[in-house]
Amino acid sequence: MFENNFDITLNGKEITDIPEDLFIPPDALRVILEQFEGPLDLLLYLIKKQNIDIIDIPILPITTQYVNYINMMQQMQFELASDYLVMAATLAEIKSKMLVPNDIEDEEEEDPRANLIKRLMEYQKYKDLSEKLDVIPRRNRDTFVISGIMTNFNKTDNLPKLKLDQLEAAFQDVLKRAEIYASHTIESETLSVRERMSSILININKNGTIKFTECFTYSEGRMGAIVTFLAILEMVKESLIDIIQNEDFSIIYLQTKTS
Amino acid sequence: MNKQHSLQKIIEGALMVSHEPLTLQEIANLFDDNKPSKNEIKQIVDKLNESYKDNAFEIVLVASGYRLQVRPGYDQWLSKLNKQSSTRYSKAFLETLVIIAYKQPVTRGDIEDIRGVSVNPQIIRNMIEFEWIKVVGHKESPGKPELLATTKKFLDYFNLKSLSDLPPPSELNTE
Amino acid sequence: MNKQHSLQKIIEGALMVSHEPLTLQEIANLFDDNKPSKNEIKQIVDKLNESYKDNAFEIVLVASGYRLQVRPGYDQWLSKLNKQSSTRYSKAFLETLVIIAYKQPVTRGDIEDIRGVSVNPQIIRNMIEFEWIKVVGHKESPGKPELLATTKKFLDYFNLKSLSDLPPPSELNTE
Repeated sequence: MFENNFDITLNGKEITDIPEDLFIPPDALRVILEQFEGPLDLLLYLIKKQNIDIIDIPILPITTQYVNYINMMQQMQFELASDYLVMAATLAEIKSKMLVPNDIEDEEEEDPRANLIKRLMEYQKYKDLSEKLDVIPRRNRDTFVISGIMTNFNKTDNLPKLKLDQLEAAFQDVLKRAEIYASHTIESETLSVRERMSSILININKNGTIKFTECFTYSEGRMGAIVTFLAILEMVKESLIDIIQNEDFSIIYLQTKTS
Repeated sequence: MNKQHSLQKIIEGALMVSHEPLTLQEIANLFDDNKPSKNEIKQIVDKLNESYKDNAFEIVLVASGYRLQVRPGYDQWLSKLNKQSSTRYSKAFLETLVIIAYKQPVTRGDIEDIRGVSVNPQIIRNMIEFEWIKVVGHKESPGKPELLATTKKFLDYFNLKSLSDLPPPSELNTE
Repeated sequence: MNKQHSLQKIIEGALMVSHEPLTLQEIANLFDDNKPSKNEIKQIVDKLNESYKDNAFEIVLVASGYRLQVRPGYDQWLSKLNKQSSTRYSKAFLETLVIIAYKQPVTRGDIEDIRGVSVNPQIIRNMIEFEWIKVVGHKESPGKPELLATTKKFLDYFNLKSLSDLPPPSELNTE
């Protein structure tokens, strides 16, 4: 599917000169580019596209094509890994070596492409292997392991001991890594909101639908009511539950979210 | 293989691999077309159980459905299995646990977002098996991911009265 | 119930409840006295497998031992159970994994050389957390980079007994 008339505008500029040997419309290109695993993958794609043997890659056209792709990527402000640029430089170097007549040297000099060809073949090998690995039977996709239940068997007795401070330390690690709470700290109140969310969810799950008023316990006082209310609001916000009221001033129900 | 035969094997396989007891409805839902009736499934379960009379396991009906379990009387030998090999929990286990405790109810995806790595399903299974966490619902988003929350047993284990007794994160930062 | 009979049932029960594959040694260790020999256990496993010929499951030998699993061909129905987090892996993940599997022990640098792009640290962390790979040492070169290798769990996951069961690389030139 090759179209000659492109009418593409990018960042307000019309793109008119599409490289001739680029047989993919640029809008499709972006999708394709995202699938490349790196410069070697892209090169292998270009080589395959032209039905060329890796052993004998015509460095000139391939380099031109590769550079064209890179330029396209940059024009499209595609986030380009530096590895792609390094490869462009490598290709340019090989190209220039190929252009310089090597009659100065007496002994036969190594083909400047040799190293690149070796790398491409090596990468191709693992690419093929990864496709093979992907199809061999694996757990939970092709085979399912049986793990029955034992009754009258208290597994908890066998648990290694865990102290609260270990939990604290683990949480600290999580915080450090994710810095999710960097800007705002969770106060104990929020915590009990989350706890209340869990308990209301359990209740809804058990009973299907519950009355709004059933979520509140008078003995908990004003604070408890606020926590419950916040929990309900949060669950609505997180699309965990639906609030239903059939008519004004009628009973409000909470139920599991339906799509 | 006749229809009955393969139906029986599929149901057997399902009961074997499911982590949770399966209701008749859930078993019927495994089939896209030619859904067996609940009565049909019941009969197959009975047939399976009969065929297991010389086996160490059986299908039992518990509150939330049918489940395959080892017959009573084997704990003398089998209690040696599934012990945590080490006496310590992995970092992944602890971090996953605290995220569930502090951010509950959470989905695996939420945990993955925070930790930056995929959640090892075995870890979640272990926690559910210890009854430290449980599935409290499903989030209304693609794939209907399970919402996980901690249980009373978790609090009991750490001698906490409620989740608000957990060390507040703000204190942790200043430590 | 004769001795042989109950031995067989205990082994069946053990394979059924164990979360991990069991080695012959681990099976023998279930018994305090009258430990069966490894040969005896092997025979019992064979006998069990024969008795399962009409069932949906079988005992298979993977890298870390014997495990009970549903025969292949049931994924159409059973994949609906247990809502496993995605069993699809990215190209980058698979490529990194095969390089570690086939070239082990390797450093991240080795992987980068082959793939031509830097290794996503998250992918490595993920694999370590799944216990599919581990650090087996450090290379005696600047920065003492970690040497990565696959584990038995990796083989177990792909139903392989040993690394030599991995698909052989095809000869590029002859293709």
